Amino acid sequence: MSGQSKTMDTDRPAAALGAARSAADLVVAIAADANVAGFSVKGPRRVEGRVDAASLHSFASALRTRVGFEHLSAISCVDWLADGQFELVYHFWSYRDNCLVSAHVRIARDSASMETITDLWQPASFFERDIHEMFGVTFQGNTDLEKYILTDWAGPPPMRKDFVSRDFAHDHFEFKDYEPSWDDLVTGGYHGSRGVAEGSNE
Amino acid sequence: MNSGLGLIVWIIAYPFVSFFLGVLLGGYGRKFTARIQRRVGPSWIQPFYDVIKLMSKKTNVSHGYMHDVAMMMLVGGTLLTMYFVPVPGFHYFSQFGDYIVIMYVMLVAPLGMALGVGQTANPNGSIGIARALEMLAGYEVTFVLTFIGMAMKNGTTSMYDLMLAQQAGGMATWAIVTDPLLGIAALFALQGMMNEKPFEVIVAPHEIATGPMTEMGGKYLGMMFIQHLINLVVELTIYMNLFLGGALNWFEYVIKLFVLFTLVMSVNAVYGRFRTDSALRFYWKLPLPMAALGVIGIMIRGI
Amino acid sequence: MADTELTQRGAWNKVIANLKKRSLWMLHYCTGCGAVELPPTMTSRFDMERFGIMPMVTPRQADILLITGYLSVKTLKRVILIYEQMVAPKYVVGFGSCTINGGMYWNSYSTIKSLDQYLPVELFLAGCMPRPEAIVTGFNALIDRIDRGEANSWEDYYKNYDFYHKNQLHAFGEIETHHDIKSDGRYFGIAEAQR
Amino acid sequence: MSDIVTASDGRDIMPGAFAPENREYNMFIGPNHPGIEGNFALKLTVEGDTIIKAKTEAGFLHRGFEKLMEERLFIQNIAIVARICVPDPDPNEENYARAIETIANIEVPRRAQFIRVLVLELSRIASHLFTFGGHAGTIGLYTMPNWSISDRDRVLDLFEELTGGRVYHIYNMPGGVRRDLPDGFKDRVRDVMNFIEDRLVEYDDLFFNNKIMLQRAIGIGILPRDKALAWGATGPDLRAAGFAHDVRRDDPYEVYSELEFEVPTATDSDAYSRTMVRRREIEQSIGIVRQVLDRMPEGPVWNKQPNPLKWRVPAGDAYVRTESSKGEYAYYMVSDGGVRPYRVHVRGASVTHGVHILENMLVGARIEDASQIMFTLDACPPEVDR
Repeated sequence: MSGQSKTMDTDRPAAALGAARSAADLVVAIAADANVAGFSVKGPRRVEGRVDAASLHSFASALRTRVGFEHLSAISCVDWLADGQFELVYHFWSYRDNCLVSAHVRIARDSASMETITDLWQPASFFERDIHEMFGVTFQGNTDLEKYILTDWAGPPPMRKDFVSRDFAHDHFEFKDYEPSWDDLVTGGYHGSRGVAEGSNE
Repeated sequence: MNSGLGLIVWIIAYPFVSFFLGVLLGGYGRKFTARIQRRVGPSWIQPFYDVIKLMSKKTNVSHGYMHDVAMMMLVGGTLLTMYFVPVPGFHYFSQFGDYIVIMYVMLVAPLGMALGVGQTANPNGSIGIARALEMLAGYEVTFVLTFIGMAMKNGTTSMYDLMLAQQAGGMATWAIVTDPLLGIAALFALQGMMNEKPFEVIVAPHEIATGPMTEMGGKYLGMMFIQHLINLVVELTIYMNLFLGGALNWFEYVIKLFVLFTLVMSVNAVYGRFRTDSALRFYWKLPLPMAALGVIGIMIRGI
Repeated sequence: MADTELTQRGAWNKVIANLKKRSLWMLHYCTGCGAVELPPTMTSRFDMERFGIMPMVTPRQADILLITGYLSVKTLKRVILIYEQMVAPKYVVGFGSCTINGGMYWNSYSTIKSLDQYLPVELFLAGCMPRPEAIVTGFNALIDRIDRGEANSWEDYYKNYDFYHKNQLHAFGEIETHHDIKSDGRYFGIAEAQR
Repeated sequence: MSDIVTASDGRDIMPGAFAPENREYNMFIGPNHPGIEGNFALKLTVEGDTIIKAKTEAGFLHRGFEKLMEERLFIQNIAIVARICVPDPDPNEENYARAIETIANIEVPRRAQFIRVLVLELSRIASHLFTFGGHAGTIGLYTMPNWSISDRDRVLDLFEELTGGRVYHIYNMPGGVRRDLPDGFKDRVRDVMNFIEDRLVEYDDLFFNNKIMLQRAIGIGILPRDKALAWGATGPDLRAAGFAHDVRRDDPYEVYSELEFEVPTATDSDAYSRTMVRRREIEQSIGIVRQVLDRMPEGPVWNKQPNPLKWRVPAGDAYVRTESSKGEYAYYMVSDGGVRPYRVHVRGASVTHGVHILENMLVGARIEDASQIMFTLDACPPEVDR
């Protein structure tokens, strides 16, 4: 049952940082190949940059095959309402180099659409489905975009910035009136919220 | 006491006595398990409260005619079995029916359950019934084989005579002492017959949501509980009569019941449940050859 | 409220209520995060079984429907189906602040705010989340109510089904229920008792 | 499955009954089912006892956390993030605090870092003990949940003393932790660690070496290494497939880089090895807790922040990862310089385990193993639903 368990050596962070540098260099080189620029080392084991929507797939494919980014950590989506754009952030992790690449992609907010990467990373299907459900971004090539979490939801995609959850809740759900009169509470004369609220506070 | 007025009193009172014993046994079993699990556990007569609660439910959700009748078959079949099993002071019916009859009427209750559950049309229930029938092929074969051994040895199939034969020389003539192979094999079978772990594949809450009980509520579940409690007593008594020399007085009877049940519950508390196929494999690998060896031993000694 | 046959208390009913209160089975359904405090309550340390309270698997077998915390609209739909499958008398226990007034999810678009709009609630346990001691205290309060014959909230569902049904429709639209609540209510003789 | 029952003259006695489309039936496990961890549902297509197709259904626990966070102040969110993962809430607090610290460049005092590691490891122990109870429950061994979940209460008592909360702690603040350790707390932690170490031996007898447990769990729910990588497994599920990756070691945060611990792995990648990896992780966590207690320096525990109600975090984004008891737990936070987070994306550890991996692994499994597979994957539905 005991596999290859490695003991932690104390100077490992420095070594990992060194590895990250080399991986980061590779990422920057690939980015240059894929005609995207601006990839830079953001911190220890973090590389970040912007990619065009059109070249994301080829860039991701190169990341996977040439540098060995085997693990898709997550796909995040940010709604920049003022700019009229969605920002998709792909987080890739390399088990070999211990390095995380965050690729930022901006797409238009109206009829938002993006190429899928499920052919490269299978777990992407959940993240894409989730973003489709919460933001309304369509992923071309992903066959499994039906509703998952919000099957009973009829409203707009709720994570968009123009949807205000507080207003929706106030419109759709009833709240109890709870306005206790503190005098009654102290003297023990409190008999339920509605009866008290009528006479005291209003 | 096996004739006249006493007999009538017995026939009327016996179901209640059985139920009362079953309540005590069931409560004791739950308390015992709780103590192994480092808990306080429920009241000693918790099953009684449960049954009262279930029988006082207001709604009856019936799934059809068969669903109602099956509950009668369930309890009726078990009561019928109960009458044929001799206990101290009451063995009137055992002169009319030997173990073969007991085996036969014992199947009425599972059949009733199967019919009733079939009508509820819940897949969990159907799987539970399928599993119950599958398990029959495991423990029933073993148990019948051990019984055949006992019958061959004593030359009778009457449970009362078997019991008397074992009572002849005190503990030394108990079948579990004279034929330990048969006794132990039957003990395995008893564990499955009582549907306790590791052979508790029929109810299996995490797998099939309590199987046959899935659609049962209120009085239906109450009937199943009553049947279960009486069945506890009946099954333990059958084993006791076959291998522990039965009992001549109620004191001995109750002591033996509780000791035997403690054994069953101890195993129940520290084991998980088998998969259905491995339970069957287990039965055919260990207890069945054991029982067969025991029977062969008896045949050789008989020659 | 008209005293129905069910709520009249004779000596026999008192005895039965006294026995009934010792056996309560709750539905083993984790509707929300409060369910994480149920395993400690069931297991050795707090040992709910001393009061005869046991988790049960299917709605048909259960007496208590414990709503363990917030209810998303999607779960509410299932909970109502489950509640209607349960066998009366049945008790709904709202567990945690979120069943009372939304709790910290007061502005969530996905959870309902007030459980008693949709189901008749017997008892609320406040707290986020209630500790096992609070759960035990709550169950003891329920046991006392059953003993006194006051735990009749389930009748309210039959009496005021229009109210509950209207709110249910508002929350998630039409659902296919398998029980005719109105005729059940007539069977109990309490359907037209009110209004 | 080609044995079609026919009468002796070759005529099909039950026409159509054994046609492929009639041999299958649908079975629902959940959302109300004891074999489901949390509020979750499995829609199975079953043939005999074998599952031929599995679909998950989630969303029963959806509260819209990501939306709620956008509508609240930074300080208010500390109270709600813990609720995202119920059995193991502390990675949420850790992630949330660390995301803000990364964006705003806040330094955390060293003592606070040690205390955070202490809380995280205690939480991991508690969560694993909970999982053992769940796994044992699926195979019907109900003594084990009674033991392990009440032993977990010892850890919860420590939390209660330290933070005031049993389950949710609301303890990590951006810039440190909320309060210092109480007097004598270290000794009590040591006592509980010794207690749990002793209990693990008893669990061996009851559960880990139980004959029935071995028979039920070995060879069930195999997630081979290549599949685990392709399907995005993390945490103990990945390590049970022989791949030693641990965020604590490979992407260290707080003071994990100074602590000594092993990353336990197994090679069989079945249900049994996943549970055994968790068992050995508890041993490692106990070791980490002891080291933390020994090495913890004196000093402040909170780097004081400005008025929380008007607290602005500078614009920027951060992706922070934590090793929770279930796997990689990550937050992506974007701030636009306002008083509220602009966007927080929660990547629960179970989003891969509970959906993609579970759906794939259930195919070909038997019904009785479905819930065991789910529990040994430790899929936590609230993380999927958020």
